[in-house]
Amino acid sequence: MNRLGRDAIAARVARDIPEGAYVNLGIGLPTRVADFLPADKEIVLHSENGLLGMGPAPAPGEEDPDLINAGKQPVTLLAGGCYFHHADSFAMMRSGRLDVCVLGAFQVSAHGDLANWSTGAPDAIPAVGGAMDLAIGARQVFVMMELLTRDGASKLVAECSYPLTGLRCVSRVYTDLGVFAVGAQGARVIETVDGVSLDALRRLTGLPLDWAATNGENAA
Amino acid sequence: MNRLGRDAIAARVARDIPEGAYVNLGIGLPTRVADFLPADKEIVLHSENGLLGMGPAPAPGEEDPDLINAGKQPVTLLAGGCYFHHADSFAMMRSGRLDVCVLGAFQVSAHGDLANWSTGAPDAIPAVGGAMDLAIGARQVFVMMELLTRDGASKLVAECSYPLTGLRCVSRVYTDLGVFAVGAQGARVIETVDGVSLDALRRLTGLPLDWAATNGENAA
Amino acid sequence: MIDKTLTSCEAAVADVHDGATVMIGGFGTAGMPYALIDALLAQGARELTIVNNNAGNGDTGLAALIRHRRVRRIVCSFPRQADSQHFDAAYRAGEIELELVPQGNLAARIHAAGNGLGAIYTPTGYGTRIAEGKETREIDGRHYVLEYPLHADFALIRAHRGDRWGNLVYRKTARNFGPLMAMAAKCTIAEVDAVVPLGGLDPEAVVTPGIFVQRVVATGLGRQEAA
Amino acid sequence: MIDKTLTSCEAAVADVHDGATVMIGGFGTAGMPYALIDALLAQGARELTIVNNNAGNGDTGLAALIRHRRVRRIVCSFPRQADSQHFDAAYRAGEIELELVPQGNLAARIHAAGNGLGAIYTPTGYGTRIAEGKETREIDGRHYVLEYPLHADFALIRAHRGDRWGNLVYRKTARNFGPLMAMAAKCTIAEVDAVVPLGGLDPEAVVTPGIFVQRVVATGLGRQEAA
Repeated sequence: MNRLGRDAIAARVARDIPEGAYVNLGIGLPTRVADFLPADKEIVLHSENGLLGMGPAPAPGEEDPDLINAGKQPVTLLAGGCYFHHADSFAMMRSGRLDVCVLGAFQVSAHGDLANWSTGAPDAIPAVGGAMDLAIGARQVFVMMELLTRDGASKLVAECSYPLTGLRCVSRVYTDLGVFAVGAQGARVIETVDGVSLDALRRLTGLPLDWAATNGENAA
Repeated sequence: MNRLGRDAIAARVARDIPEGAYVNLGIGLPTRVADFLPADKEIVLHSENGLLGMGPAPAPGEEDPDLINAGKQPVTLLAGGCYFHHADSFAMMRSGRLDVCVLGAFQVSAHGDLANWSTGAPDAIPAVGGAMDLAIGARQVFVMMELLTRDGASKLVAECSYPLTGLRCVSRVYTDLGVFAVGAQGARVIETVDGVSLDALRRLTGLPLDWAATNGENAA
Repeated sequence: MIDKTLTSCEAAVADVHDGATVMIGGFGTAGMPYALIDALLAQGARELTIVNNNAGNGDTGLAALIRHRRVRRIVCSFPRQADSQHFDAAYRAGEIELELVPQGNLAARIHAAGNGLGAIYTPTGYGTRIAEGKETREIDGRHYVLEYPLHADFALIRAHRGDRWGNLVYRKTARNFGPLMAMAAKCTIAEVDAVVPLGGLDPEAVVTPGIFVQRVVATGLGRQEAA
Repeated sequence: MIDKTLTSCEAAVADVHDGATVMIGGFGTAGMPYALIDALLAQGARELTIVNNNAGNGDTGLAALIRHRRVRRIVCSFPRQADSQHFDAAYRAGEIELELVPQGNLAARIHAAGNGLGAIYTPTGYGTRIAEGKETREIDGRHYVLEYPLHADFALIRAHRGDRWGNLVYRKTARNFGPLMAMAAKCTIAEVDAVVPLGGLDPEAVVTPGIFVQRVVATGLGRQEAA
C-alpha cells in the first residue's frame, strides 16, 4: 500500500492553510508544516511562548537562546512579528483568533475528540503543555499523524481510549493514507493516497466511512 | 470654632504619606493633596486611566490631550513613570499594590463603610467611575472631607444611609475639625484642630468617640 | 500579502449592522476614535449597544451618536459629566438604557472576553447596589461578585501607529481601553495617526499584536504629533 | 529616594522562608533567572512550592533546586522533557508532589492572582482528567471549569533592563511568564542584564511597571547582548 512520508503529510497540511491565516504548529511533527508553506503567501505563525510572525531557524551561529519556539528550538522573527507575555499569547487562542492549529495525536475520534497528551500508562510522568488550550482554542484543529500504530491499530477511532485532550475539537485528520473530516457527522474521507481505496480505509479503521460531500467542507 | 480649609486638610493628608508609597488621589478635592507632597521625597502617583509616576500640571501651552489624569485634567509624566492599559491599571489596585488612595465621601461609617458615589436621589444619573475599585483595592483608604454637611449633619456616621461604595474599606478620615481612625473598633479620634474638643466632636457626630490608643495606629 | 489597511473610515465601518454591540475606545477624549465615530454616524446604523467608559462629551464623537438617537443601550462607568448633556437628555427621556459598571469591572469584563473566560469572580462592588441580584461567593475569606465577559461585534479604537498586519502602538494615556477592546471584539477597527511599513514598529514595544486587529485606517488626525 | 536595586543576589533572596511558594520565570531556559536560583540554592530554603512552566532542564537552575531536595511541590504544565532527569528521579521516588496545569490555565491562574480575581471559569481542560473533581458550568452554550488564582510569596524572574523604580523590559521570548508572575507575587525579584538610570526606559515600552517589582539585581549575565 502507498503511504505518504511525514514530509509529504506536512506538505499536504500546508496546502490547506490559506494566506493571511494565523497558525500554531504544535511541537514535534507539526513543526515540519512550516517548511512547506508557500513562500509567496503571508501566513503568520504563532508560538505559545510569546511570539507572532515566527520565521525559520536561524543560520548556524546565529541562534539566540532568548528567541525560541514552543519546542525550545531556536527560531527567528519576521518583520511584522512581535513579542508578548504568556497570558496574551493564550488569549489569542482562547478568544478564537487562531485560524488553525496543527497537532499530533495518539487518537482522534470520529466525532472529533482528541487524545494527544497521555497514553494513560500508570508509570508515565504526565505532561500537557499547551495542548489542551490549543485544542479548544483554535478555530480549526488539524491533526497530523500516521493512521496506524506500529501494531496496526487505527488511531482514528469510534471513541478514544486514551485520556482526552479536548472534546469535539478536531475538524481534519491528515494521515499517511488519506485525509479525513471528523465532527458531528462522524468521520468521512476527503481524499485517499493513490492506490488506497475507501474500502481499505474502512477495513483499517473499522469505521463506517463514506466520502465527504465535498472536498472543501470544513476547510480553512 | 476653628476649621481647616481644604488646602489645610490636603496638607494634613500629605503628611501621612511616606516616601516610596504608591498613591492614587481621587478626582476632585483629593487631587489637591499632590500640591503638598514634599518635593524631597519620591512618592509615586497612580492614575487609573493608565499611568504611574504622574507629575504636576504642565505649563500653559504645554498641555497634551493624550496625557490626562482620571479627572481628565492635563498632567505630566515624571522620569521613571510609564503607561499601561486599563486592565493592568486596575490590577494594580486589586492585587493590593497601591499603598494609599485618598477619596472624597458623602458619608463614612464608624466601621469604615464608604458612601461616595450616589446620594440615592431618584432622578440622579448614576456614575461610579473607579471609586468602587479604589475603595476595595488600596491597602489603606483615606477619606478627605468636611465633617459636616451644609445643614450641619455629620458625614461620619454610625451607619451610612447613602448607597455604599465599599464595605469596611476606609481606615482614616481627614476632616476640617479632626482626624479619625475608623474600622473594626469603631471611630476614634487621632487629633483635633486647635480649639476643638473631644466632647465637641462627640456632640457634632453623635458617636461615642474616644482618643485613638496612639496617633500612629493604622497609619500608612 | 496581508494588508489590513483601508483608506477610508467609511469603508472601515460599512458593515456595522443595526443592533450591533460596538466598543468605543477612549477615556474622556483621550483615545476617542473621532473619525471612525463620524463615519459610523454617517453610515446610519441604529439601535446600537455602546461600551465606553463614559457617555459622550460635548457635541462630537459618542455624544453625537447619542444625540442622533443611534444608541439604544450604553455600558459605562461614568456617564454623568459636566458636558454629557446629550446622554443626560436621552436618559431622562427614557430613550437610552444604561448599564452602570464600575470602571475596574468594566476593564476586567472586557479583558475576560479577550481572554476567552466564561465568567470571573471580582471583589469590586460586593455589598453595593451594583451587586444586587448577582451571584456572590466567599473565597479564602474575601467576598466576590460573579461577573460575565463583555463581547462586542466591533471595536472602534484610536492608536498612534499601525502597520499592515494590524500591529498597534498607542500614545500616552490614550492607550486606556484600546488594547482590551481589540481583544474582545469580533472585528477591531483602529484609527491611527499614521501607518508605518511592516517592521517599522519595535517588536518589543508593540502593544496590540496584529492578530487582534482586522482593519487599520490612517486618518492623519494625530494631535500633538501632527503639529 | 526609591531605590529597589540590590548589588547581590544573596541579599535579594535572603528572606525566602522554608515552605514559601516561589514562582520562577522562564520557559525552558529562556528567561530563567539563573543567578537568583543559584543564590536561592546557596541560601538553603527548603520545602518550597515552585511554580514554573517546566520542572527543570539539565543540571542547573530549577533542576539543581530539585536535585538538592529543596522542592516539596511543583506546579507546572510540562515536567517531562529529554533533560528533566532530576525531576523524573524525584517524582518516581515520591519525593516531589506535582500539580499538572495546562499551560494556558497556568498563565490564566497566575494572571488572575495579579488581577485580584477570586476565581475564573476557563474553557481549557473541560471533559478531561485535568477537570476531574472540579466545579464546571455551562455559560452561553460553552463548558467551563472553575479554576483558582495562583499566588506566590516570591517571584524570581529574569528581565533585560530595569531601573531603580523597578520598571522592567524583557528580551524576545524570555518575556514569557515574567510579567504575570511579577503581578502575582508579594515580593518580586528581578534579575536583569543591566540597571539603567531612571528615565532610561521608554515609558511607552515598559512591560512591567515598577509597582509590581520589589527588588532588582543586575547580574551582567545578559546573553547575546553581553557578548
